[in-house]
Amino acid sequence: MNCESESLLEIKDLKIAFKTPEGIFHAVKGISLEVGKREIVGIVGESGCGKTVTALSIMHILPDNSVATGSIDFSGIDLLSLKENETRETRGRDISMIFQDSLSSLNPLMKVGRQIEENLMMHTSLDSRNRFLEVLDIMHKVGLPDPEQTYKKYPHELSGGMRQRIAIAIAIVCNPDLIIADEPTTALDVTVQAQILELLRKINRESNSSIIFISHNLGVVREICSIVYVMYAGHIVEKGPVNKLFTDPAHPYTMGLIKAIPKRDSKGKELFDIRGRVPSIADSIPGCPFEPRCDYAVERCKKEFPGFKKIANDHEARCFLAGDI
Amino acid sequence: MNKRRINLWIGIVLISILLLMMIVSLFYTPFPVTEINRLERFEPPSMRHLLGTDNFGRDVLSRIMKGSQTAFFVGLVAVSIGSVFGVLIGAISGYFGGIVDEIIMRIVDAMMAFPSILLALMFVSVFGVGLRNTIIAIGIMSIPSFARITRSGFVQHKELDYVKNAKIKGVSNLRIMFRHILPNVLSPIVVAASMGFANAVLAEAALSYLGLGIQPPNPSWGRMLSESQVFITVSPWYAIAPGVLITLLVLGFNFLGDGIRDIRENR
Amino acid sequence: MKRGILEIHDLRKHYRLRRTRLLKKPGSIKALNGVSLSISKGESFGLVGESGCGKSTTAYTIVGLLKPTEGRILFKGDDVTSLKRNQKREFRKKVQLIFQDTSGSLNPRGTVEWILREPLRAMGMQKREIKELILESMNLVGLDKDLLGRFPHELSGGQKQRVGIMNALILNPEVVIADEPISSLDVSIQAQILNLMNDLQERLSLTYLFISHDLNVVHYFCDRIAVMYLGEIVELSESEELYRSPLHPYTQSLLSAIPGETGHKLERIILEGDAPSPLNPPTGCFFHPRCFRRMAICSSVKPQMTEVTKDHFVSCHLY
Amino acid sequence: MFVYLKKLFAMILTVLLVSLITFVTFEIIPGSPALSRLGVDAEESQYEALSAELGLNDPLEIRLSRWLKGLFTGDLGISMRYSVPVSELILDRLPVTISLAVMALALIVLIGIPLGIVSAKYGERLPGILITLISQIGMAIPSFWSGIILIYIFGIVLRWVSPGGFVPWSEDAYGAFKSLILPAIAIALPSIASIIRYTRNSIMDQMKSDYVQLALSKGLNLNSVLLRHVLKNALIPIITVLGMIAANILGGAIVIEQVFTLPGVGRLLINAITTRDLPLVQGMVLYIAFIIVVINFFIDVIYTVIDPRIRLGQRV
Repeated sequence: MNCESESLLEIKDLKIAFKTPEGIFHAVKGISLEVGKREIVGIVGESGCGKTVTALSIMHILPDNSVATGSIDFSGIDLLSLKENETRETRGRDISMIFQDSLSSLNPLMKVGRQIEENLMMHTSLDSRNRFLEVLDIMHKVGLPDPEQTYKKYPHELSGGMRQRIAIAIAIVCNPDLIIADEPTTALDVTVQAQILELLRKINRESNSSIIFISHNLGVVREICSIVYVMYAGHIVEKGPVNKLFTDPAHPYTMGLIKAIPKRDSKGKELFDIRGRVPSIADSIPGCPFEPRCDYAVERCKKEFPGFKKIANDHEARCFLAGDI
Repeated sequence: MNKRRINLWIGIVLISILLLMMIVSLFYTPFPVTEINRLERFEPPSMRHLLGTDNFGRDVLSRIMKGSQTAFFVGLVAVSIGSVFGVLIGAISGYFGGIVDEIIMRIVDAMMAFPSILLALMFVSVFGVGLRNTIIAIGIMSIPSFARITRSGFVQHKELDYVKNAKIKGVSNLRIMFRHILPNVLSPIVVAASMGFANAVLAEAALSYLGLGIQPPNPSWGRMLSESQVFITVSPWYAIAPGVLITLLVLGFNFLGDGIRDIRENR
Repeated sequence: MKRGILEIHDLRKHYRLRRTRLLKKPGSIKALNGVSLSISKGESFGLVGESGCGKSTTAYTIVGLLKPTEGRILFKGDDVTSLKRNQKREFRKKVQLIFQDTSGSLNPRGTVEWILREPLRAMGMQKREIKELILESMNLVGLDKDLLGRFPHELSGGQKQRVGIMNALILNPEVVIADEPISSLDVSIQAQILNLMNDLQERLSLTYLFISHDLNVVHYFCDRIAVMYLGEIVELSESEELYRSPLHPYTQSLLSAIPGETGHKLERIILEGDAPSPLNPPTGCFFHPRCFRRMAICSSVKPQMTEVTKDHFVSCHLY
Repeated sequence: MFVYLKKLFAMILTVLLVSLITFVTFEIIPGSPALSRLGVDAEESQYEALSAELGLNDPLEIRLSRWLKGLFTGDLGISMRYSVPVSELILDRLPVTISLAVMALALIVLIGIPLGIVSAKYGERLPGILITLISQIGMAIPSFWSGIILIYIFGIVLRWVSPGGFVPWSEDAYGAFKSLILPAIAIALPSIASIIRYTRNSIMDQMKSDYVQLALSKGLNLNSVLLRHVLKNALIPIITVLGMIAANILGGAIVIEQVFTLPGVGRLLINAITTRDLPLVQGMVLYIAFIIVVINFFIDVIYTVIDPRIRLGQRV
């Protein structure tokens, strides 16, 4: 890995809020992250921590009732300051997205080949013959058997794994610089998950696309990412290279997550569990959001949410005790 | 006030006003409803007759007020008939499925495909006109829609884990149907009841307009409209009040139905 | 096999499809193709497999939600498929199910107390007893009694699953079937529930049939494991043994596919394609189209279950 | 193919069912058709003769089989009032009603669906809410009242059309159109309103689905997402609503022909009912049932053609 890689995407102090009849909810509360060229960056967190919303804000397809502030710098352009129609050219061509549930994210009434082709229609001037060939080529590349036959199928006629390959084909057909994959393997079986992860690695290697990989599953993230951001209740609480994060986590939340997964040697022992429950978007916690569940919390944590504390050059965590536990 | 409740409130306000008028009419109307006054035929609205008079010189306002009794009564009883039988049929059909379901749904589909007014007309042509038969006819014609809504709720919910859970705990089928599933599928039924009330009011008006519903001297808004049509060149304003009243009552129950749906869906 | 508290013999479940052509016989989905297993008292028995392999069908058939097409289910030696009404009720008390979907298995319009009262009322218990029992069991699973008046949607995921567990345990069963009890929960909550279930097993001397797609969790939680593929058990062994030396190629690939594990020495095996549809399963060994060690015989002859080492059974032509 | 055969079979079954129901209900009516035809003053012998002629003295099963046979040969009996075969009477009136229905359907589809799309596009903003509100009111106005108002405004005040009566298309096409347009509008109004609401709700539902997000993430703008992806998905449930609309139109026609004194099937039916011309009522009920069942059959077929997910043979 090239440590001095140039930055492709830089998010600074991103905040996302939703206006609902019940009030204003803050889904993302000021996060900053960076994605280098050809890097695979992971965002890990539990349900409702704000990972998907972050992805949608990069794509500029947040729902109407939401407001995003801060800056999202993509190769020198601030995406957030652009108008909706100004980002359209970027969307699908320079940045593309893979969604979690491929059954609901593909149009049920359109042949899957056409759905891949649509992306080419938006962003290239190829004629229909060449588009068709290009689609067959990309279908072959993502490992779909018999592209010409598959082209004519509808989503419901394909298996989950095949559908996810179609979704990936849609994402990579215009050769984007950045692919955002939101829980791309969560709905899949373990054996199929392994296939899809392998495919994503191959794409990253061969086409030089950076990938933001969003998941709740630490194991999956460890498989594929180089840098990992851990999110909790709308904040990033830890950031670091994947192996350091696993062997030497600095934030009590990350530690807890790792310890809570049953492993080879945990048989017969009681599992470590993080007490309490995952905070909901409506909860407001004045100090550190993890304080109510934290075993190491001190009085200060109740009132004050610490900034990032550097543990190593590329490893930092938002905890007073980071590096000392 | 919550934005989501606006439909509900419009509905409640409209219905309350009309309901109030109905209740007042039980004790008081400006003029006796059937009092004929040859000297005051076709009078335009005035201080004496706020909505004018009809071809017999009867006070239109008084007749409108009295007519609201018919509308509410027909709506209430018809919806009760339709919902009780419809829910029962739909629950059995949806919960047990199989051949019973096939047969019931074939019949319900056939009935649904019919213009409901035709069903009602068929009924009165067989059993004769009058208030009671009008109500029964309208009640019967609203059974299929209740049955279908209830059935689809039951079909959906009987596959859910909470029902399976109740089954393996040994809860009886009857209890599962009416204490476990029914409360969960009630909101579309309540919405349908509100809309059904509106439809019943419309159907009664249509039947009475055709002369096959409520018979004179009972006042009915639909009947008043058909009378007014005869004299429309002489007295056009007579046609306005009954039409507006039907529209307002129907509107009220449609809004109420939408309002209930809004609340239940956004829980 | 020794006598277990719960045994199933050659369980089959086929669903007939609707006829779509006039002259063609309608097909059938073969969800279970002869599953046999025996669970001994006090153990945790794991059933692992991918979606659609028949794990849940097995569970539902045991508790009587589905009628088996063929096969026997024995509880303490008695066949439960041919029980009389009142015996069935006794059996119901003894074998209970924890559902996967925490919010779906609790009636959305019932308070926690109502939900817990329903099974007891169905068993004909008195009001007083019911109240006491509920309070006692709330305590047991670590829930505050203030929650009794709440509706399911007012609870967190972890609380809901605790209620779900209590709902299964309140009838004082001997065997508890847990159908993916943690897979819909957040990672940080999963460990809480696993610990609770372990704790309860000890205190109430329960027998578990634990169903999951996650081999790591099953290995952690269970004493013995059966691996299912397309409605059949392909391998059955003591849990540590299975983890150390998996025999069936499918088990091997499952183990190797566990993401993030660096401990085991297996090389990563990436299978081809997806699991075939149970509508028309392959000939011979069901796994052969995806198998990386298939032989000529595999496509024509169905392998038999054989005991390779002591208590380690596998159904594969390699052994 | 087998599926369509099955549906066809179900369709025939429905018509038979309706037929049986009408036969049985008219069986249990008190009073004999012969009596109502002759009047109460008739001689006993006259009554006996007519009863025998009409086959009223035959046992039930013979009358039933005769009825069923008539059904398949298109012979629905003879009207008591007009003394003409029922089918002839109906066929005579059918062109008026069908023209009316087709015009109303055209209005509903051409006005209702586009307005529904517009209203969905504006969602919770003013134009959307305005259209919803107007359609809410449109659904509440009884069609016979709007008919009366239309007659008053266009017939009596403005004198654009002469209310009542019908000129056959073959004589004066423009005249025919003029005599039918107002009743068609009156029939269409409530259905336009309801189809606006269905379209709007259906589209807004679809807009929430994940495939819309994927389409947006490809760089499509909202309009093309709406046209290329959402519309087709949203129209599928609306196709089923069309069956209901068809029933509404026919129901509306029965009343509206009365309002505009049009010589159509609806007016014939009301006349038949008020004069207790039961063979005629019986025949017309069957006729209308048949038309509606056929419409629903075609809707079913369209449905399976449009939606690839509906595997043949599955009931939705």
